[in-house]
Amino acid sequence: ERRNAAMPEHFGYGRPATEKEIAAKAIAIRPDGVGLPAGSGTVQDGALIYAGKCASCHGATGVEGPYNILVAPDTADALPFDQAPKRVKAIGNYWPYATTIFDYVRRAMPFNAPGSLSDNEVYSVTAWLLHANKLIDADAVINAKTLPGIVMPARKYYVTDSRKGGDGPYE
Amino acid sequence: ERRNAAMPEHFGYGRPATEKEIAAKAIAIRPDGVGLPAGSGTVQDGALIYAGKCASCHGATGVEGPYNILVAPDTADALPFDQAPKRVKAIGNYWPYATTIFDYVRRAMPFNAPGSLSDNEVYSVTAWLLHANKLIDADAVINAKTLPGIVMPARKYYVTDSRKGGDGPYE
Amino acid sequence: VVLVESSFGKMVQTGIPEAAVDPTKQVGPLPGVLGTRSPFEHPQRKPSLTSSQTPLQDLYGMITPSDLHFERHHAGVPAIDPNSYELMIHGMVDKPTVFSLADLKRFPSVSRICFIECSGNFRKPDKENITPQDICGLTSQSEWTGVMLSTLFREVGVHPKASWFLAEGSDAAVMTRSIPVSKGWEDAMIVYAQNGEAIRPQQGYPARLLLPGWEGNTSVKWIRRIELSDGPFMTREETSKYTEPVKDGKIRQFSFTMDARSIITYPAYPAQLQKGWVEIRGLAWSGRGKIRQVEISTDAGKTWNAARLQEPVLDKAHTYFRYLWQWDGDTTAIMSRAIDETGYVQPSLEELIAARGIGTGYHLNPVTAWLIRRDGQVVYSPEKWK
Amino acid sequence: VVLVESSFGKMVQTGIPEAAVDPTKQVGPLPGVLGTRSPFEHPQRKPSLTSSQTPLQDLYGMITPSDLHFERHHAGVPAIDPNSYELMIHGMVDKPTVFSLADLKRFPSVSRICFIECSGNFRKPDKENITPQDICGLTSQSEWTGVMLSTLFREVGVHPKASWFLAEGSDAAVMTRSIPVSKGWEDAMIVYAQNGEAIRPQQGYPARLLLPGWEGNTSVKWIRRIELSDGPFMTREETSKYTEPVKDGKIRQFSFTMDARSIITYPAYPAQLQKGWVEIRGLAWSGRGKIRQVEISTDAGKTWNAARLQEPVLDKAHTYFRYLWQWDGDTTAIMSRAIDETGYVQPSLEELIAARGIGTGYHLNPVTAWLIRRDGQVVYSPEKWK
Ligand code: HEC
Ligand code: HEC
Ligand SMILES: [Ca+2]
Ligand SMILES: [Ca+2]
Ligand SMILES: [Ca+2]
Ligand SMILES: [Ca+2]
Ligand SMILES: [Ca+2]
Ligand SMILES: [Ca+2]
Ligand SMILES: [Co+2]
Ligand SMILES: [Co+2]
Repeated sequence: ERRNAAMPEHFGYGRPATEKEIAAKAIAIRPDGVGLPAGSGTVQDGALIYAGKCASCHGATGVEGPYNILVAPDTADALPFDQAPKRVKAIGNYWPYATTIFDYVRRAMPFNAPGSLSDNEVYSVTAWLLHANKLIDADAVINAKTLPGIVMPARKYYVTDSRKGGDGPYE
Repeated sequence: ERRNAAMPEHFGYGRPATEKEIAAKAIAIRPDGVGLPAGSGTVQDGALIYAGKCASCHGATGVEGPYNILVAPDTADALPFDQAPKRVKAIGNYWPYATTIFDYVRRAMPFNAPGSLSDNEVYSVTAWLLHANKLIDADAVINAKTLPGIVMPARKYYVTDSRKGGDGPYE
Repeated sequence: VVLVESSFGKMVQTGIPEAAVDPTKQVGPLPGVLGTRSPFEHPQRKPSLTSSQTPLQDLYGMITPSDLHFERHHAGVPAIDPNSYELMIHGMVDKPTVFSLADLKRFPSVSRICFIECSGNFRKPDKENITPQDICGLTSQSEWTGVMLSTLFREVGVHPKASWFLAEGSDAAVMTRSIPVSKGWEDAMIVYAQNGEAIRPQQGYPARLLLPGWEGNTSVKWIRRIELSDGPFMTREETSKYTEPVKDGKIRQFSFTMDARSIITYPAYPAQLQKGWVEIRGLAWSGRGKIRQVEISTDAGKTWNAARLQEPVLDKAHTYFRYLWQWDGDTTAIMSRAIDETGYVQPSLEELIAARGIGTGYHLNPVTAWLIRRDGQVVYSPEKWK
Repeated sequence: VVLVESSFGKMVQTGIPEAAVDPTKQVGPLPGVLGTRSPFEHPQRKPSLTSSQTPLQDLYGMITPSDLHFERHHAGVPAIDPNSYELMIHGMVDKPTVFSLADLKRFPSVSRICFIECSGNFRKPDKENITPQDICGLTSQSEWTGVMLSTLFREVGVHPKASWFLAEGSDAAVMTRSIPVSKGWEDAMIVYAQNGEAIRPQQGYPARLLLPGWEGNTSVKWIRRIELSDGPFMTREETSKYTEPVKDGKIRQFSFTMDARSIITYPAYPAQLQKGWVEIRGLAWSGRGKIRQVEISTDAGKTWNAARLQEPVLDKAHTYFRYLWQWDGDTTAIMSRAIDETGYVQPSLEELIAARGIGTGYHLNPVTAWLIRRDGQVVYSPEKWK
């Protein structure tokens, strides 16, 4: 696949991407924190932003809706998800990486004004969400260093798909 | 093809067609005249109908247009069609059967009021068109008996397609 | 995610606005009942008073979007109520029968992808600025679904001696064609669906005859009646029209099959070429079966090389071909020729005229050449019509 | 025939009127630039705030009309100007490159017919009056045309150690998925055409990723960026969503492949059956390759018989099946199960729950049963969800 005898090695279409435009567009954040920008945020600042820009859709404490429930701390006594069809899945009990919060909120939230928050604001609501999910203390500071270090309770449950063809069983 | 083992002989869908509805809908006319209705028409009557209902589209004498030229008597000295791309093709020099005129006009003409002529009117414009193409006399009467008997000059040129696949020639 | 109607619901819109400055910062229209075209795309057929041509140069692949399928009819598109629609089959049959649309849909069904082409699909203007659409836009391809005519023939009990049938439309020309019964047993269909949905009115709603590989006019649209007989009816569309002068002053009738043909759709007028690698693309088809090979010449016909054919290569179907070529910037002419599974090789116009005479008409399927100028302009290379 | 604009020209109309009393007596609209639907046909998708389902029970054959292709997106349909559109490929590559839409179209192209299905394509309401559209209308099929991603990978020089790539859309969610590079080399495409014409905005205009056989969300629409990397990015759509609880409290990630599935689309709710011969019809598909067989039971699962498959049976494609059956008027349940070329047999919901637990989510592909009542009413037979 890497060679194709029927084709020239290169067609020469397109133009080189400059370092600058790559830096501007390559906003993805990896679980190891690569991609996280400078800046930082706190739970306190996050509380204000959340109340002003998020609570109308996700509820005052993150559990009221009307849209996705964002807060559900992990509890040792809960039924495992495979036995509990109605169990709420949220950051505290289902998300495997904390970096995903920053990445997703910066891309897509608030739903009605995506891309409108500064990096510091995103760090702050991320901090608030982590705190509300009982994952960090009220005085924690969230930044490129601290965010990837947060161990998410659900991480240990994740397994990679091993389904295959053939005549079952149907895992 | 007439049998198909994978299917029942009959599905039983549909309803029987009655004699009456067949008679009402089966308006096609064969070159031997089968299908021609009762009634008759004359060149004189046809001239009036033609002038009133056809000439605006086909021209006062059938050659002026703006739509299809209907009149082009066969002439012995004309170049054969295969050598004369611009030669007008019309009833007198190109149509193989006279019955087609009745069948087509009754179905489709006048273009803006198809199906509006009585059978006698169709016989009459057919008579006029045949006369204009020098195929019948001015006093001829056209009806189910006389129409199929008219020998059309072009009839003798018609051959049935014999093209085949393979590598040519490209007849 | 439970989404309910609320302030969020107010964002529901229909239609896509012309581009936002930054689409990543503006929530777009939410899901709707019907998709739409981009406001930047305006594919259109080219209509005359008698037909409308498919924009072949704007299309990709083998399916023609239904609203871009070519049109050709003789008295406009009839308005038919599917609830009162009926198909009558009678004549040399045991049980003359009337089928409703619902009846037709109950029978065992078949789907097939095949082209339809008007046998008058050839334009030869003596000018350069014409497109594939202008030259041969009277061919299109759909996935058709319906009942095999053989199934209906068995149902009504067609007499062994019936040799022809008349197919009659319910348009304002009540258009008719005579068809050999053998084609009815072979692969004819009564189809009621096109590309997944009900046939479009322009293509015969609610049901049409489909004769794969045969000249389009024989696939009678809006079909209302089939009369089994022992001879052809010699209707206007098989005598005055759809016949062609051939050698020795003869006139050829019942020329049903569409000969193999191909057309390069890219690069073609009005494309503007850049030096370097070019993928030559186009369509090839044959009324006699599958396309076996398409050959490309990039040196005005001196040498020919095989193009790649896009799978699946289907029976009597538009087959997309591609050929990778490096244009060095010199003036040249490019052309394609189709070869079908019978070995038929798409001829030049010269060969066709030599075989049939200069006055011939329908069924012209010559190789088409596109001239590439030094400046990259691609124009039609007019046929020498002599 | 020379037809010029004149009194005749005045007859040109657009759109087809509701049925004339006798269509043979009234000249209809002449050819136009775009075809239309019959005013008697109103196929519609079923929209919610997050998706819109294809009306499977109203369709025939394997092509989904583009405006009936299902929709699923996370921040609406973005409005993108094709002239400013760009796709950037960077990360672990030799030559980070930006391609315009015109650049993408210049590369060697490929067309393929395949399905796309949302991995959330399963509804289990506990009621009878639901249609195939309701149950699994989040799957549709098109002929897609574009460039193989492998061609672009070669062009930019993907590093041998790159193992994953991020695909990023330019919608308002800037939606991202991590994809193994092996799929990129295998059969991934960047497609810009759908059923012959430009992709519709709802399906990713002007270009999307296409990963044949994989859950729809991975075929990132409106694609603007591909970043080659040595690991997955763990985006929201591959962690919070598109993962499913499985046995022993585990959560399954990167469940890409769509398992084999089928659905009877006729007779299905809201069809009303008549005694006698019935053609059972439906669709089967598998993300692992071709459909090998579809089996039908007309006795509530006691016995199974092979249905006919409509040719061509394509790789990772909706395959239409048909099965002739004589209904004697008794109450019964009919069902279909797909078997793909790997031998995978479409399971029951019971088997799925037994294997994964009752709390599982995406990738539910159980056999669906339709109950036929004595009076011919056909209703959904609700799954026992336990
Ligand atoms: C106008 C309504 C609205 C506002 C305001 C809003 N959200 Fe959301 N949010 C949504 C919707 C709708 C979704 C689900 C989107 C989807 O499924 O693709 C969502 C999803 C999320 C998710 C992912 C939930 C999951 O389970 O995967 C997070 C995290 C989130 N929002 C955080 C925020 C934050 C932080 C803010 C404010 C800065 C915010 N939202 C403001 C509507 C809103
Ligand atoms: C409003 C215009 C109009 C009127 C009025 C009209 N025609 Fe026509 N006629 C046409 C057109 C247009 C065609 C070509 C239709 C086609 O090609 O399918 C045609 C075709 C014909 C043809 C076939 C010509 C050929 O070469 O195949 C005949 C015969 C004919 N008309 C006879 C008549 C007669 C007789 C009348 C009056 C009773 C009539 N027409 C009135 C427009 C008209
Ligand atoms: Ca097994
Ligand atoms: Ca030979
Ligand atoms: Ca004509
Ligand atoms: Ca040269
Ligand atoms: Ca979602
Ligand atoms: Ca029974
Ligand atoms: Co012909
Ligand atoms: Co999955």
